[in-house]
Amino acid sequence: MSQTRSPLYFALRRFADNKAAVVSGIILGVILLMAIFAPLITPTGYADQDYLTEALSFPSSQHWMGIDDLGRDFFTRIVYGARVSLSIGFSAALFAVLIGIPLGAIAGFYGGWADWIVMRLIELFSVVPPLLAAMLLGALTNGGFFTIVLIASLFGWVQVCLLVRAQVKAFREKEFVRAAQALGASPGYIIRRHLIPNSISPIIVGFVLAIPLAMMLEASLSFLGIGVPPPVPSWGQMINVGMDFMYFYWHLAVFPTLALAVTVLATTLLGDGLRDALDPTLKGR
Amino acid sequence: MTAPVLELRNLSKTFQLPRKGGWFAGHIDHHAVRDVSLTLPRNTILGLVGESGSGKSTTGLMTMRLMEPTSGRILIDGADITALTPAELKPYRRQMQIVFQDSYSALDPMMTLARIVAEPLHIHGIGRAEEQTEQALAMLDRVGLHRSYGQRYPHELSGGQRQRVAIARALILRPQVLVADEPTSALDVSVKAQIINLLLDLQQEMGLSILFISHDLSVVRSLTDRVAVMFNGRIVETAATETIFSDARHPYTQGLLSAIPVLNPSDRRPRRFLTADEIERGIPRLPGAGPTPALHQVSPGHLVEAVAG
Amino acid sequence: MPLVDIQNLHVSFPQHEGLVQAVRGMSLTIEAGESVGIVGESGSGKSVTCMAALRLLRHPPSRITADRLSLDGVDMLTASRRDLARVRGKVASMVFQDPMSAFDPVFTIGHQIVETIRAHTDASLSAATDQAVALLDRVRIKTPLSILNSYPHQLSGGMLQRAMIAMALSCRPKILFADEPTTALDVTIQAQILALIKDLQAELGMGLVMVTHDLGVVAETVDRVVVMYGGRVMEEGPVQAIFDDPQHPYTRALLNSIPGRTPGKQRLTEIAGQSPNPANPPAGCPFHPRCTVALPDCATTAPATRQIGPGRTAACWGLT
Amino acid sequence: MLRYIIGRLLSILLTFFVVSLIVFLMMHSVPGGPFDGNDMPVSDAVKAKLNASLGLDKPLYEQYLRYMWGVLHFDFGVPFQSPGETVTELLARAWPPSLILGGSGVLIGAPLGILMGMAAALRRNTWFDYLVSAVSTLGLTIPVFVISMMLIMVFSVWLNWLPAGGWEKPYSWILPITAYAAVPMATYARYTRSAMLDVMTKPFVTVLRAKGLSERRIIFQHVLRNAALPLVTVFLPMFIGTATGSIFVEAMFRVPGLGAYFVSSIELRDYPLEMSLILMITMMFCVAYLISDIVYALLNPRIRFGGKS
Repeated sequence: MSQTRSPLYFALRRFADNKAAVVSGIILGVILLMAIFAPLITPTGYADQDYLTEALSFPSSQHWMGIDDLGRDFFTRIVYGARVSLSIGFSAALFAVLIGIPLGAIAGFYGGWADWIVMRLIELFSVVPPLLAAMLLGALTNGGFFTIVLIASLFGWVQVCLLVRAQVKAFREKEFVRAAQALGASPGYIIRRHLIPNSISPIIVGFVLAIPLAMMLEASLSFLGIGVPPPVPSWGQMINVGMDFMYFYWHLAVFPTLALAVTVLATTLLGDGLRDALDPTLKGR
Repeated sequence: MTAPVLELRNLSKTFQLPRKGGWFAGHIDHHAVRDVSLTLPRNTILGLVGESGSGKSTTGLMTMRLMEPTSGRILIDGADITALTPAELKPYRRQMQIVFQDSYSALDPMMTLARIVAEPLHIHGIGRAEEQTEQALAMLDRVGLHRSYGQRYPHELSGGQRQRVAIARALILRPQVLVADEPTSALDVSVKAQIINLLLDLQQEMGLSILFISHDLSVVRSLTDRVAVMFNGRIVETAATETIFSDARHPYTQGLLSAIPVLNPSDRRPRRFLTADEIERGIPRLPGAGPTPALHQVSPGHLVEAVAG
Repeated sequence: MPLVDIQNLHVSFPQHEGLVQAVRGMSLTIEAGESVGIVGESGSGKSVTCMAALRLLRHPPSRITADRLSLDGVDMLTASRRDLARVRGKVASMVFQDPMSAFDPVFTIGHQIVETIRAHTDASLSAATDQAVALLDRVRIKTPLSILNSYPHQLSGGMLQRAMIAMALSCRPKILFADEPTTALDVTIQAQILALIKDLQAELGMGLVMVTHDLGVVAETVDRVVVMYGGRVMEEGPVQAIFDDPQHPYTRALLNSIPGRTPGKQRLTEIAGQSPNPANPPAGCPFHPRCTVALPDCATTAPATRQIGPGRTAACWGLT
Repeated sequence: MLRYIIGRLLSILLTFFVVSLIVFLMMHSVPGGPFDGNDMPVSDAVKAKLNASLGLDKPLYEQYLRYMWGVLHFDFGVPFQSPGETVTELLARAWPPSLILGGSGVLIGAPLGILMGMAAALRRNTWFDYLVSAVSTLGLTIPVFVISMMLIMVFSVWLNWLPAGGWEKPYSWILPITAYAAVPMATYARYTRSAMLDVMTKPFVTVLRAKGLSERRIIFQHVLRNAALPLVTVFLPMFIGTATGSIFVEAMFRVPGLGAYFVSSIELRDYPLEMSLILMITMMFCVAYLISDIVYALLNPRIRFGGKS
């Protein structure tokens, strides 16, 4: 008799077949490690203006990405920028999932009024442009890390909620749920033991895909000058500064641009790969 | 005589469907089940036969209190469970269980078979975890799946094997009543025979009473003691199984019987098909019946819907 | 020249568990006007055979090989896309199991029948519409005009199945493949559709291939039966002979397991065990693990198909 | 249908008031006012006078009602940062460049994306398909200001073919429109590809093949028509997205459009302008979703003709 395998095992195998997703996962892992061990791999602190005399110098063997206009090692800034970007991405995604799961499960399971209210709430978030709301909220709270996390999770939960709702709705009609009801299981038990475990795929996918959205929002806000306040480095902020020097000192614009593009792309491809692997029916959505 | 283990008294279900057009058009009442009364004596199998839309599955769901009846009562072992709250109902849930048609959606894909079969024990808090697993494995063994299947997942099984697991889960609490909603209609012939035999054996062994819902008269003939035929939400004929096959009185029952494919090419015959209107017009007219169609006894234990005429 | 000529057909699909061998050496010849039933359980390869005959399987991923695969003299293995389109619908058409998903939801039934007619003839729109009305009338639809203007979701399964039959017959094909045409329908509707198909086959003198898992459907409708199991043909012969005197142990077991053959509540003769896993079929005869009269040879070598009577063949080591 | 539309309009009205109230409260709970900025040093007396002239000394609810009363009469007030004109006049002046930029971006990007998506679906798993997937993923994941940056780097800084900014000469429109078109192109390519692949696996496509239709007819008449349905619903909202998406493109290419005012209205506490911009965009989104839903219903016979009972 062959060894028994859970549905997640097959998902993992499908994922392993997806080269782009695996490579993206590895790249993201490397970036993550760099962000975590930033102090160990960078020569100075991110705000240390140790190289004022060499300000704006191009990449060299000492300074892989050159020096910025304020005499700071640019590689250090990029690595610490990953810290900001990733921590915002992950915490926003975490909060998005924490808001989205219960709301989606309740809307999907109970339907009727609960569903109506959640759907109106989602509608509200879909007609208000997130960037404008973010700018307003940013002004309200003077920006900063937590504001951005708040905004990103406020707009990120919608996707998770819709995914969980759809899944719960589909599974609520399944006969194993009926069978559990016939056994006298409470709605709470059914949601906990059957519906949420079966929604694990959309939850994982929703979580991973919320990360790049939050990172993009952070970069956009920082680019507009209302995100993470200097001197804490953020790629969006660095791109904004880099633009002023673009004609003569290309490295100041190119490196943060590449860092942001690669990170966001890797996360998205990883999320796409997970989605295709975990739930083949959601492919391409 | 002891009370029947399950009794349905004048059960009805009306759905309100939105009427087309206009703001204040209101609703149309759709009578899915009308005034259905059934008794299931202890240790017997009762077939509930009809086509899709006849109300047979709705009746099954109401019996399990998975759907609330519009009117009527449900009695388990003489106890009225129609109006019990979920908490009050829970002990009675041990007395009655259900098996569905689609074995694939009947099992949680994320759970191992041992957990699936042990779930009823878990919900009712019977025994410690190891005991629950042990009982589940024994039950799997009883329905013909080796204990080693306990660690497997539903997607690794065939349709017939999954249906065995669903039966194991339904019977692990040793209920008195099993509602079986088309459990064999999605299965291949050879597997169908296996499941029918399994149900027959278990019924004998456990002293079980089964409400067997089906559209397949051939299966019903091999499995049941009595048959009730449903049409348009009402019961139009009920009798001992062989009586239905030898002496069907209602035009709908006759239509169903003639629709069974022949069992040998030499029996091929031309057929006549009645429309729903023709069936309604063809309700038997019997002396002694009432002015409106109602069940009327034509011989002991054989009831047919009839009008005076 | 036979209408359908299939020799040694193999069909497989690569899947995660391995190569699924759906059909393994199927041969089938059908003469004009003949009606043949292919019986088997799910996974026996009966539907795949039909899909392969009309080349409706996407390949890749499916792999099809055969010594011969021709419909009305057209070699379906080497035919161009254009030739395939010419054969389908005109020489051979097909009726599918689930009428609810067989029609394009955004076009009317009429549009879909008319486009079939116009794909194969140069009939004008109005002439094709008239033909469509006549066809719906022919499949005993009482209000052909209103059905013509309906969208699929507005009709019942039985009505759609009639419309699909009308559509399949619209270019007077020489042979109709019916793949479980009544499985998704209610019992009384099923009997009506079977009667309809049988009558139309006689009226139009066309060939019929009835694919089904239900021996009753076979007993009702066809002249000749092919019994498949595990991708192979087990037994083949005239329908009466197969029912009266089955030779292959599988056919016998299958007939014995039909419920409701004799009066009274009773245990049935079941076939123990499971259908073979098509990704990993047993060596030798696919039925040997479940066969009550299996011989040592059965587990090692697949038996060849042999003539066992007039118009009858079987593949079994137990037959001498 | 009428009932549905009226219901939706009511829900839009509700959204409008909820959004206006939230935005209004948020705006005013930000500490400080329009004249607290460093670049406009004014004495307290002057500030009070200015505040009074703009009605900012009134209680909040009165300011809100006053503003909303104006909105109901299409009077959106006077922007603080440019008191010489009304909000309406400012919009009339600043909107056209944004509209040209966004409109041509969508009108070029969307058809291009649809063609790419179609071609990719038809040549599934070829190098072309992978290329389209790569391009569309890039377009969707790289922020638009990064795309703009790359375009400027390549075409202005290195190749020196096109100006990096400005709006006066039409050829200076090329880069911003290209940057803008990336998102709709990527979105449509992705949606079209997956919608077409989705339809191509439907059973009815096999039936169309079995009928002997040519592959061309199957794709262009049946598959496209079915795949187009979900595409319709994203088009209009995306068009509305032009209004906000262009903040970055306009900033990067120094286009004198509406984008700059989004930022400045918040930075300068320009309440009337800020409120008008947000309400306007919210409204346009609401209407766009409504229209898309109606168009979807009109194109989809399932909704147009309802179901059978």
